[in-house]
Amino acid sequence: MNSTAHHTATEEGVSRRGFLQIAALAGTAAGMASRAAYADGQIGYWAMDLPDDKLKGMLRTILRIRWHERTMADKMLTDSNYRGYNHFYAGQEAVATGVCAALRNDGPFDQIDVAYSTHRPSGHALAKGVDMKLMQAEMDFRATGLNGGYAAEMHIADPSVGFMGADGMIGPGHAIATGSAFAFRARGSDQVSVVFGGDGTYATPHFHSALNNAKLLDLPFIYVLENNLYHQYAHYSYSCPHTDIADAARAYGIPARVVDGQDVFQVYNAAKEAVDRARSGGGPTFIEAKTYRYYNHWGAPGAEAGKLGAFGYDPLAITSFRPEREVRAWMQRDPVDIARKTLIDWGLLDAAAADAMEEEVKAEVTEAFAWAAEQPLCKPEDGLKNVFAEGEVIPRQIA
Amino acid sequence: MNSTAHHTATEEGVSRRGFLQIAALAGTAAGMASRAAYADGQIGYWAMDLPDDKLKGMLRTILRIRWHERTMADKMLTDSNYRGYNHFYAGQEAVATGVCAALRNDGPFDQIDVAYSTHRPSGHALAKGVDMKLMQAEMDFRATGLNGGYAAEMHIADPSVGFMGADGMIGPGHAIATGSAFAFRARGSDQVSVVFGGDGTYATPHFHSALNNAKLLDLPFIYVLENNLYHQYAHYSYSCPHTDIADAARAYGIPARVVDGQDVFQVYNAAKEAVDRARSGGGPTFIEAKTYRYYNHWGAPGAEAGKLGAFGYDPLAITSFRPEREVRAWMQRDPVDIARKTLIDWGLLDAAAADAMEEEVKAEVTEAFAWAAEQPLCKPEDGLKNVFAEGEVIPRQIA
Amino acid sequence: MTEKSWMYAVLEAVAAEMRADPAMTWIFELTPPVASNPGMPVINLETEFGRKRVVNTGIDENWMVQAVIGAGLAGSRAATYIPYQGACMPFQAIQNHAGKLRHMTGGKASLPVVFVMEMTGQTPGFAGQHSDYEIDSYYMHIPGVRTVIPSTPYDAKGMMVSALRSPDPVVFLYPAGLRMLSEEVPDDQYEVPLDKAAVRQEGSDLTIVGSGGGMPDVLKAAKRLTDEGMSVEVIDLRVLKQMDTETLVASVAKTKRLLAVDQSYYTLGPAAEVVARCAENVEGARFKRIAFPDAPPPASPEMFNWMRPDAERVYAAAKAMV
Amino acid sequence: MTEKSWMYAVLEAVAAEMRADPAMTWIFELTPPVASNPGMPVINLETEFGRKRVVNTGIDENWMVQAVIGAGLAGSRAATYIPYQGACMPFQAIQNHAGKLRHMTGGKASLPVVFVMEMTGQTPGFAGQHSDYEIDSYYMHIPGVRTVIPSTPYDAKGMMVSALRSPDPVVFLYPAGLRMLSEEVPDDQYEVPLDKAAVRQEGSDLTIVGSGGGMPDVLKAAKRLTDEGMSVEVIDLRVLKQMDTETLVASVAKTKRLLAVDQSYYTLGPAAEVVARCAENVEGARFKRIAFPDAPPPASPEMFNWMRPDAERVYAAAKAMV
Ligand SMILES: Cc1ncc(C[n+]2csc(CCOP(=O)(O)OP(=O)(O)O)c2C)c(N)n1
Ligand SMILES: Cc1ncc(C[n+]2csc(CCOP(=O)(O)OP(=O)(O)O)c2C)c(N)n1
Ligand SMILES: [Mg+2]
Ligand SMILES: [Mg+2]
Repeated sequence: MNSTAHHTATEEGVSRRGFLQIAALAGTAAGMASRAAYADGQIGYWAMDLPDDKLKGMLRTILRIRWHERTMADKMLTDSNYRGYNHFYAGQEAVATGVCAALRNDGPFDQIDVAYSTHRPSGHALAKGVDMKLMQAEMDFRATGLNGGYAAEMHIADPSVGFMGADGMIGPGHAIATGSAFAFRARGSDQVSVVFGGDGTYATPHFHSALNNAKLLDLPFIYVLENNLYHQYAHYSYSCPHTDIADAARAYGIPARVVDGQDVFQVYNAAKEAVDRARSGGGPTFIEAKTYRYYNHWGAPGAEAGKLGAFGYDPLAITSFRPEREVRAWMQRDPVDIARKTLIDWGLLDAAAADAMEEEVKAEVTEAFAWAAEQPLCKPEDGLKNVFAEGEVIPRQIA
Repeated sequence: MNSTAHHTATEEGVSRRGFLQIAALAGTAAGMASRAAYADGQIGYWAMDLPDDKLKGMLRTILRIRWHERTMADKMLTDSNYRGYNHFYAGQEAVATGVCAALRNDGPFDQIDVAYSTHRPSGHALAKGVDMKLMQAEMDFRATGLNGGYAAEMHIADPSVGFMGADGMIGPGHAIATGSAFAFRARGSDQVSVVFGGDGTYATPHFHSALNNAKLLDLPFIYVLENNLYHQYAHYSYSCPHTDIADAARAYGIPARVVDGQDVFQVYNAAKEAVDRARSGGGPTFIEAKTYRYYNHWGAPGAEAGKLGAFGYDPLAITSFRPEREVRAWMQRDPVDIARKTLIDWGLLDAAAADAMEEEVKAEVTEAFAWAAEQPLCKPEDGLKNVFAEGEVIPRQIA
Repeated sequence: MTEKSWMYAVLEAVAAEMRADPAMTWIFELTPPVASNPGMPVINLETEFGRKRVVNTGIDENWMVQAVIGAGLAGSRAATYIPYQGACMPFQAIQNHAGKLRHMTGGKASLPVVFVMEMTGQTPGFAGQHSDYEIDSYYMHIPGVRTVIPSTPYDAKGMMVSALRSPDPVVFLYPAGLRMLSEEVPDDQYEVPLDKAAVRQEGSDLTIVGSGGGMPDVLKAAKRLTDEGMSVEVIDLRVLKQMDTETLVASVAKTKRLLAVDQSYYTLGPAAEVVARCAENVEGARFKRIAFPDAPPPASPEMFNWMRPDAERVYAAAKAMV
Repeated sequence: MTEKSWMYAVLEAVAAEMRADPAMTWIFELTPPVASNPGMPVINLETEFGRKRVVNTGIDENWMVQAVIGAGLAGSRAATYIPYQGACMPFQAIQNHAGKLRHMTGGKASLPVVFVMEMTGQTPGFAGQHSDYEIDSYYMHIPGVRTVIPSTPYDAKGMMVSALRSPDPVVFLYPAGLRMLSEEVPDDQYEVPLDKAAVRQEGSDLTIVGSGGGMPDVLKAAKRLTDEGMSVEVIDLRVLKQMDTETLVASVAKTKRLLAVDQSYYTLGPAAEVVARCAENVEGARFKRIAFPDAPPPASPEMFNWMRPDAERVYAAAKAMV
């Protein structure tokens, strides 16, 4: 079965399940899928039933995030005029992609699902549907950026696609996200509120508040905990007595799943189940995705232009570095490779088509960076705007 | 076996276990003990082994708390000169008494165990060894009171007996108490830090902080949760998804027990186990004592002079009142009765001796109130002291 | 038009807004949104709007405020009533989130929410944590929230209507010491602006500025001074952020004497800002503050009452200036 | 005596106190207590004192502060280092517990503890929550804590020694923008008082008052003004609570002109208190404040840098006054 034939099949509406029966005959269906993909026996394998364009769209999203990351790293390492900074998401792309693929990302604001992000937002933003050019201009502090240059990386927000914003603080976002879920339930909407958070969020007092109130009020709320093993420079065992943080959520009576965060389809399956539950009034869900980031906590120390990942020395870590072998071991189970190989296995595309998609994505990213770099800088006085909905505050720095 | 004979036996050092063998022969040992006393099969019945004076001391403590409560209620209801207020503890006496009986309550400050209390502190204070006269003078805002009139009920503190203080806030005390436990462990002391808290503390963010850090650092910390079913005017099911709040603690891997909070000996058994664990470096324990308060949340509304308990109308409750039948049902399992009957069953004293003890206690309480009422009022200007260890602040209210 | 208490007037405003907007929510903890007033229907938001919209939570003020922020971001108007004991628990959420989100997102986030923050009744006897009057200062330095402190039932209702209709987050301070005040308050909805101080009495010898729970004492002192022939101008700040400099400066430019009164602690109470703004803008005037000393409120009524800048203290301070 | 950085000087003070007192503890989160300085041994509290005394916790600044309070109450000296991102998380614990416990217990509670509160480096680009400079105000209104803000490595070490030896809780503000400053700092322990401002330069035409992260800009402007012939008196507040009124008033009584500079937001920044105290005590003087406007710090360097009251702004403001 070649990719062209398959493409046609999809357009004709052959379901994924139908396709899989054919693929299974060829004996390759599950061959290259990730080790843990079927680990959790109770979970439905919903991804199987998705239309081809949706499945290919997931790979494309992963690639878009990945190449945005890599281009940004290269810019930071080679272009001294480039001013943006970043908390890199590379390595975790499958989590944002799988979760957002299960959400309603367009339509009127009072009907779409909302997602709250963290200090590491670019992957979540792109997966939720934020425009890459506008986002990149914002990261580069431009007046025409997504948020007019007020936000930069740590506060980018685009409510029009339900991307409620990055947040530089660890903890509050989770409680705030339950507030949106509370509003949905109060106004009888079937919208769902999702929050992304790291393993570092477990220790915050807000963890308890978010889960307890979500459970008590049966809120349409999904807590996606991306356990990338480290909060800043400390392993999560410094702050959490659980091996699976999901166990902490189960204690509240909240259904929880641990998934392979490197496999976008496994993430999607768990998210789909959670979204279905939330929409139908079944209350909150907790998803712990085991994953890993390829770069250091912040910026590009230890990285090399043109190469993926960062190893060893990070001046901010001071005394504690992640073992290089650990980073390399995780890079063996790369979310790009896993998604790509699975789709090739499933016959949705062949290597050539996958390569072509990647080239398209690279071109798009290059263009976004170029566009952003041409955008105008901010006007100093505009800093006095947007404090309140109307008017400006007084420039008190001036005598 | 009459009480005089028994008294002699104790002075001669006959152990409780030894005595119980005799009592068991008489077929009455466990007859009148509370229903749930032996419910938790794993728990050692440590109270059996205590010397007589210690066991009788527990009854005396319960009676001292109870008569302090009743006298205070009567004062509030009948004496218009009386200015003290109170969050009544009546009904819960066995909890404070049983826990503190397992603690080290005298000695140098760097060797005694510490207990942190709540907005409902008088029972904890008396059980920990605070002087009743000084406490009562403080509650009556006297210059010679325990805390010089600065504290009144909600902030009484006497570190010299390890009573670290009442606290008017719900939540922080628990985290602060873990800090003392942290200090003990850091300095290699075998002291133990105990916090009392209500069911209302479960929902606070501090609940998570206290338990998580106590577990992570294996602190000598005991969380005594007095589940009296209500936080102010709301049933605990409004704020907690668990039937047994102890389940929440178990989720952290912290050993937890649910005990009958009306039976002082059962409380003692759980506390003794927890203290032994903490002293030997075994980390924290959580004890949930199911109990009930006989008065309304605050002050004496609904109470009648000379009668125990308050029923029905409480102006502060506005719309939600505890069912009178619920109050009366709990009063059937009174901690005074249970302790008294158990000791009589065990042959430590007879009804006459128990009555005599109660009369002694009443006299002591009456005297404490009388002494307090004669104490001098505070000097206004003293309000400017004790802000810092040295000096006074400036009286800014005066032009 | 009926004489109404502070709380009745405020809940009347809230109930009318909730009737008009089925998405609006209210979160409370120990203070049920219930009020009654002679001759008027009992207001009970919980029974009128149901438990999906009006929620009674556990003791977690930080969650209450954050839930309201999340509801606002999702497009629902929302409000919460924080009891005074918990008034600083959600401080960070208001300081770092509510107040900054609009600006940080370049105007993309909107927060049509109200945080009703109870302040203690300053009841003598309750001591340190239950008689303090300090949160006006903390919530006044935060940019991006409108911090208001009405001191009369009329203003309270009108400012609550304005606050609920405002796209900006409002910290609505409620000095519980005013709970017994009542006055004529219209039954219909009306707005009182969120950026104007009120001149309560005009005069030319001295300007006295107060706010919130301190106003009754200020007015009492002003009456006595006026009766004795002094011409006193009395200003009720009403709004702490953004403070109405114009009204203050115009008054002090006229009287050349400013007495600023705080119930909050002296250091960096609102009166510091009042004096500083006037001192920057009016030359040759005299300035004086009285406030609660920089000490927690002690339990003993003897100590506590002596420390309050009450009508007697205001009177004495004014006499010393004129 | 060696040239030392701010952090090296401070950790040197801490390490010496911990060597002398085996009960003393240190709690940190993401900032390991490690510092190096050319020609000096590396200081690493964690390896030197072990993980029972020096603890690396999860992201829960509220717990960190409360744990230190509990350690202090139990008789152990204790300190914690709170990163700027979490600087308002433990606000309530300091406001309602640390600051009040001694007074509320009539002197029975003692808190020999230090909260090192990092303030942002005001790095342009980090925006709202990571470039703000506002906590000086919040922690200044609280009674019962000594809130200090040293602006030089020498003062930082000496005030840390005093803070650790003080029976009062100390909020020790660390403006991270000063991390690159270095100067000669004695190797031995010495104390700098916790209640005195520092006159950095004497003069008679104008008093400029600044603090913390704003001092380098104030000094730079003062140098330029001095070079141009103006006689400028420069005061570094150093202590926010209790503020050293005497030094301020003596200076303004002499110069009759006060320029108070805040990096904090204008409304109720420390400069409001500086102006108010001087206005109450000095007649016929002129007063001016400059500060960060009442807006969160925007990300764009163009906007942010324009909004900072930097040396250029201080210079211009001074020129406008004299
Ligand atoms: C309240 C608070 N404290 C500290 C920080 C500093 N900080 C930024 S990111 C981070 C680690 C977060 O770890 P995690 O949640 O696991 O997310 P990850 O960085 O691994 O994606 C910390 C401590 C913060 N942003 N907010
Ligand atoms: C942070 C905070 N919020 C609210 C209050 C008001 N308050 C005082 S006692 C109380 C109820 C406490 O309930 P619980 O912990 O069950 O103790 P109980 O009164 O039943 O002994 C509340 C809400 C408070 N003291 N602190
Ligand atoms: Mg992480
Ligand atoms: Mg209770």
